[in-house]
Amino acid sequence: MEKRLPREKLIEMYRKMLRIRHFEDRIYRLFLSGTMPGTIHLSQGQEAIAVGVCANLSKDDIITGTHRSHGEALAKGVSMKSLMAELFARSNGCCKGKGGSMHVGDIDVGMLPAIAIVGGGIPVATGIALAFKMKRLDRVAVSFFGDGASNEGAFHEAINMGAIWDLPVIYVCENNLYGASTHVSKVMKLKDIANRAFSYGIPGVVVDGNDVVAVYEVARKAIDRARKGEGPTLIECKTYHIGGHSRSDPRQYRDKEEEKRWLAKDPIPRMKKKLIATNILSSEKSENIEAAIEKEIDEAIKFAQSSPSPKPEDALRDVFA
Amino acid sequence: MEKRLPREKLIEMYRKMLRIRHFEDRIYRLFLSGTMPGTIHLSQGQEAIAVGVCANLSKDDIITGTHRSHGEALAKGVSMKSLMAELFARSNGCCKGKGGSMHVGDIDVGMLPAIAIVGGGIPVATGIALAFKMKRLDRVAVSFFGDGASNEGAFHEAINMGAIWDLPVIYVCENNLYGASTHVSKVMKLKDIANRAFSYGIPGVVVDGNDVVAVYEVARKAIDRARKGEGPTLIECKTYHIGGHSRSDPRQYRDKEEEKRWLAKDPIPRMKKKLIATNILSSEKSENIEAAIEKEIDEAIKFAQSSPSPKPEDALRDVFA
Amino acid sequence: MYLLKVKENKLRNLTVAEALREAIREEMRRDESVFCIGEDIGIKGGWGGAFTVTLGLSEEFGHERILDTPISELGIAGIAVGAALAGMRPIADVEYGDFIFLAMDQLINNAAKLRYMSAGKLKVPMVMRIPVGASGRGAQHAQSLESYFVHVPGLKVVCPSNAYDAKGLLKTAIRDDNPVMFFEHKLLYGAKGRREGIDARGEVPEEEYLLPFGVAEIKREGEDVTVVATLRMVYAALSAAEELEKRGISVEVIDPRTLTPLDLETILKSVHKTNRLIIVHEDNLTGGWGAELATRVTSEAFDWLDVPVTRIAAPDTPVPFAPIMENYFVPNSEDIVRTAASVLGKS
Amino acid sequence: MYLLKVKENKLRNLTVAEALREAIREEMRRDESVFCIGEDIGIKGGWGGAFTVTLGLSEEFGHERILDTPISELGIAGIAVGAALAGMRPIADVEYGDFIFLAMDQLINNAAKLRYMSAGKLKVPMVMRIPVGASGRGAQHAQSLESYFVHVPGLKVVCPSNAYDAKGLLKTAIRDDNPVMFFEHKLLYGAKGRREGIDARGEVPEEEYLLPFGVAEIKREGEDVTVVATLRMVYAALSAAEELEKRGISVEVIDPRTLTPLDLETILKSVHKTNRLIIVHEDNLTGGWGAELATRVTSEAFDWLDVPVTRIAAPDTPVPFAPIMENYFVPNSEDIVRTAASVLGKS
Ligand SMILES: Cc1ncc(C[n+]2csc(CCOP(=O)(O)OP(=O)(O)O)c2C)c(N)n1
Ligand SMILES: Cc1ncc(C[n+]2csc(CCOP(=O)(O)OP(=O)(O)O)c2C)c(N)n1
Ligand SMILES: [Mg+2]
Ligand SMILES: [Mg+2]
Repeated sequence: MEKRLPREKLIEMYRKMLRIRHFEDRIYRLFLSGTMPGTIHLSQGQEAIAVGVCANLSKDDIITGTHRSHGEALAKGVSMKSLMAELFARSNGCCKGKGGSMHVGDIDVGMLPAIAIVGGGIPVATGIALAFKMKRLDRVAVSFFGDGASNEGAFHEAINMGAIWDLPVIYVCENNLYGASTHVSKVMKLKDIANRAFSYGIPGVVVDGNDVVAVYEVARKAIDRARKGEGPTLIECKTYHIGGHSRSDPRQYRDKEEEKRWLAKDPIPRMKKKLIATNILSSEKSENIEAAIEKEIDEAIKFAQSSPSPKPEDALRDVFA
Repeated sequence: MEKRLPREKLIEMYRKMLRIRHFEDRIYRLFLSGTMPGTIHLSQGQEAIAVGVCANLSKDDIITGTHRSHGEALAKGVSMKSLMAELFARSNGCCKGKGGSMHVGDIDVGMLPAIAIVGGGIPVATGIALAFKMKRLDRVAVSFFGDGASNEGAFHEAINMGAIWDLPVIYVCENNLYGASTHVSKVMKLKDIANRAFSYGIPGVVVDGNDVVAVYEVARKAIDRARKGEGPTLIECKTYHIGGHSRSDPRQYRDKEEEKRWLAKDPIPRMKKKLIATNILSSEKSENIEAAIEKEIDEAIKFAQSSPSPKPEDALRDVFA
Repeated sequence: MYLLKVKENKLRNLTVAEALREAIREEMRRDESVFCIGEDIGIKGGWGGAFTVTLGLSEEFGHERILDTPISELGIAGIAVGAALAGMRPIADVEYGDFIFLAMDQLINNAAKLRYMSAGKLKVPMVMRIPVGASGRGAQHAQSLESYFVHVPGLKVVCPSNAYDAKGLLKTAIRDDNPVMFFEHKLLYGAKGRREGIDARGEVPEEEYLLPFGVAEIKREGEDVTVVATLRMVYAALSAAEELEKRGISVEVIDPRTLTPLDLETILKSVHKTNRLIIVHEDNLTGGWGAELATRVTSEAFDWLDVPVTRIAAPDTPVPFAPIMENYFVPNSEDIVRTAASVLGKS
Repeated sequence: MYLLKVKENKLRNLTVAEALREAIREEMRRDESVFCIGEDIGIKGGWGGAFTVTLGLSEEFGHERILDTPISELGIAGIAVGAALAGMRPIADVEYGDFIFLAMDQLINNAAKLRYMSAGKLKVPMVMRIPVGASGRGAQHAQSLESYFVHVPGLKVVCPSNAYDAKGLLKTAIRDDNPVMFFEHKLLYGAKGRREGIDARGEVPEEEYLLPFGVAEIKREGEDVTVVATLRMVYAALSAAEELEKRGISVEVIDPRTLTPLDLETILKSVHKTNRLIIVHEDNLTGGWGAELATRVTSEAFDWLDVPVTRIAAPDTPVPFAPIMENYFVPNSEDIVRTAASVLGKS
């Protein structure tokens, strides 16, 4: 498959995954050191999904995220500086400090403030797609959500509505095997969430969520289909979140064998290995990429930390238009 | 199939359907004449479902109904007098006039006051089944609901939970092709709602909802299965409501061909014909049955109309236990 | 644009349902981004929603803009939020207000907050039409719900009591850039069903007009006591005022028309004159919007009030089915007459 | 059974989370029909719910009675209603209160109404545990929600502010035959996370005790002004009282502990003495329960009040993320000090 994609695209997807990884590694440390307020949910291990899907989108397409959306935000084009400033609760954060880690987003690049009510973004993305269709715009909406979200009523109602109206919306389920501490096998009997698509009469596809090219390809097809007016697709990306649910999660509820198996599938080393094996990436180039990312992160942190805080009374603004 | 069932059972099921039909025919007239307050949703044409399912249940099993549950109430054993008195808003109605047509029920015979929020009874029935399981009781809960209800989030969440815990609950979808004025084909892409069972890893069965024996058999299997601890079944009964949605519905949204096709399948004449053809029912016996039903209805109306109204201040009672 | 007084326009007598329909039709003609979404609103041969408001509109605007949905209230609300965010102006509805509880998450966590969470980058111009009030259908088709929404920052709350207000306020709601909860009382639609309805018809000009939010209407001037009421209760207040006049008590009746924003000024001015305030709503007493209004008025007009602000509201029970109990449950003009007399020491 | 004063019992210092856990454990041992249902509450190696309250309970009671669910709030609430109707006593929870909006239909249309609709034949003995309050997590994990439920006939509303009350009230809630909404403030659990929490620990006797609903506690006696506060605001009120004492102002602080039923009597008695009332809640101002209390007190104590009842509450906005804004949003002791001084004409 990789062969069909230009080298630059492959390297770019690799770089974008790595950028998310380093970004999250760093904020995790900032968070643990107490420098960063609030709570965080990291997506290490799931970067291939955000990157593979968003590589098919333009700024005008709109995505909805969840409590775990730093990766989607970076992949969709939210500037790292404004993202970092948001996490630091600064007034030039992407939500001016009103959002925080669970609500990152910037409509200027096509991402709503992430919706942290599990499943809550699915109807909203469906409504966005409805607007696109009514306005005859060649745009798609993408809703990212987890395995756990697929047990919410919102999932059922919204996908059914997206389906009956053939809306240009893609439902991307990041099945990382857990909703918080709860293993997916405890809370649903079917093996592939993608098969829930059947209830709505739309295609459901399972893809290796740790293979960015596979995700890219599957998303591309679904998005093409949606743009052609043929309606939504439910894509289930099988993946794993390396760091667990949130903050400093000791992950004692996880089976160690399972963890090991999945860590071996980490999408980033996997992609790197492939790129090197196919001579697309040299180790020099690889180091340059890492260095550039580190530099960008340093700068973003510097930017954020030197940014002003909102004024207390700013709390009163932005309620009504 | 019929052969396996004793003649008395067959006649009894026929009688019960007829009783519901005559009851509803009569209250419809009372309603139109302005004698009866409120609004009504009739189930003419769907009697085979209530009767076929409830014929498998004992008083200790519990059902939840909907806005359209006179039939279920009679089938489950709510006394016709108390039902009639409820519709007449009298103080000896099954809900003492607090419920009305959309909330008929009597827990003493195993029926909750019907829940008129579409889909709202499905989680409640599931919870009742959970209680039965936890208490190790050999009882089942049955939730009746419409095709329209299967698009509600409540359907999705509750059936999934019933499934993962193997609860003794039967989900009976009465697919009468319409949710209010909306044809089922406009609001879902899949043909058989029973197939939504797949999303939850439980069996889904389609049955001719206008054939009381077929309903009886399918329900029996599902209920046996549930009692054995093997979990829920989703039963979709294909049917049609002769009189349309509510009150005096001109039914202009219905296709005349469709109507004709379905009226020909009316479960009551159909059963009668079979019973007569197989010599189970004589026309004399048939007339006796009708006469007895008419008498029962007359008495129920007399009872209701001569019953006292609640006192206005009774409105203040029964809020807290 | 706002037309507060009707002058030389041609007037027609419309029901509330007709007035609402006209508002929707005009706004849909004016602005392509306006559309309706809800259950049974546009089905051919259907009813135009539970209360005929959208009847016939799908013939003019097609089924894409009068969009029939599955029975999925959370979905409807969430889709309206999304469509609004992406530049449309949805008018969503629930058939009976009681079903709105299924959509609360989308309305409160998303519609009301997304602008704030985005620090002002987004707007959510949607209208949610919510029929309320007891009408002989039992506990799950009867509630008054305004008070829940008055408590939600980021939502506007509108309660028209007659055809003229209904049209003018709905047009304003549709053009508003914020989520507007638009409450309609079932007995005021003017549908011709049995046992239904008060005559809330009214003169509606042919010329286009809009009514601003936050402007109360003094329905009747008076000197002795102020009665603030909304929706169906406006009629109870007006007939109580007539009765009280016979007894020599002069009542000022005010319909705030919108609860968020609230025209406190007009109410305070009236209380300054009458020194007595009675608030009437069909919503349950405890925690109802009457408490908020009473508290604000008391806080601003403490020294003018001769007696504490009195509330008349439905008791703290679900809505009973039997008409005899329902009538007892819903406040009526006799309750107001009695209370007014007692407030004036004349009972 | 109710143990209002602790006498010679052995006392332990427990956090609110520990006290709640103990209440659940005792009731589950006592009564087989009591069980817990919620997300992540019993998973082996997990956290015992979002705030550790059920930690370790599945080891004693097994996974059938500490029942982990899918992420399905409507389902959880509806199943709790059904189980309660069929003779169980579920303790359901949502991880953060904000998610309760997904379950509103089941709570308001079913839990609160089924007894009424059945004319008293049914009862719905369930507890819904609802963590509330701002704690640095942004708009969708922060709301205070008590006021919505105070408005629902048929629901009881409980708001414990410390470990002793939390245990005694939860036990009463579990034994109550009605649906009880049990609000817990996130910053009071006493979890040891960073930047978290006020010390709401307290002496909890070893001997079993229950606290009755509808009995307020006078947390501190005073003469000049009464402050009524719940949950986290009790601490703000107490520290304001200390500060005000230094300025010669004597404050009576009352924690109603339950909002439905409400101990109006204790509050009225206090106002009779102080002639001034300040109500403090973290819930948004407009339409908050403070308005109801203010209206009731004003109506009963109109002649004793020297100044109108004053409310201190969160402003009418969603909850902002940035700590600097969140701190501004949440009422604090300085707000109370300032208001009390002004109410007494000493500002
Ligand atoms: C409606 C709702 N219920 C519960 C939560 C608490 N919660 C936050 S994340 C989470 C797990 C979500 O699981 P999943 O959808 O699989 O996403 P993941 O965290 O695995 O990315 C839960 C239960 C929530 N935020 N919203
Ligand atoms: C949550 C909710 N939404 C809408 C309604 C209004 N309503 C009453 S019956 C009905 C149609 C229900 O369709 P279906 O579930 O197929 O049952 P049927 O009426 O066909 O028996 C609707 C939309 C309702 N009662 N509850
Ligand atoms: Mg997950
Ligand atoms: Mg139907």
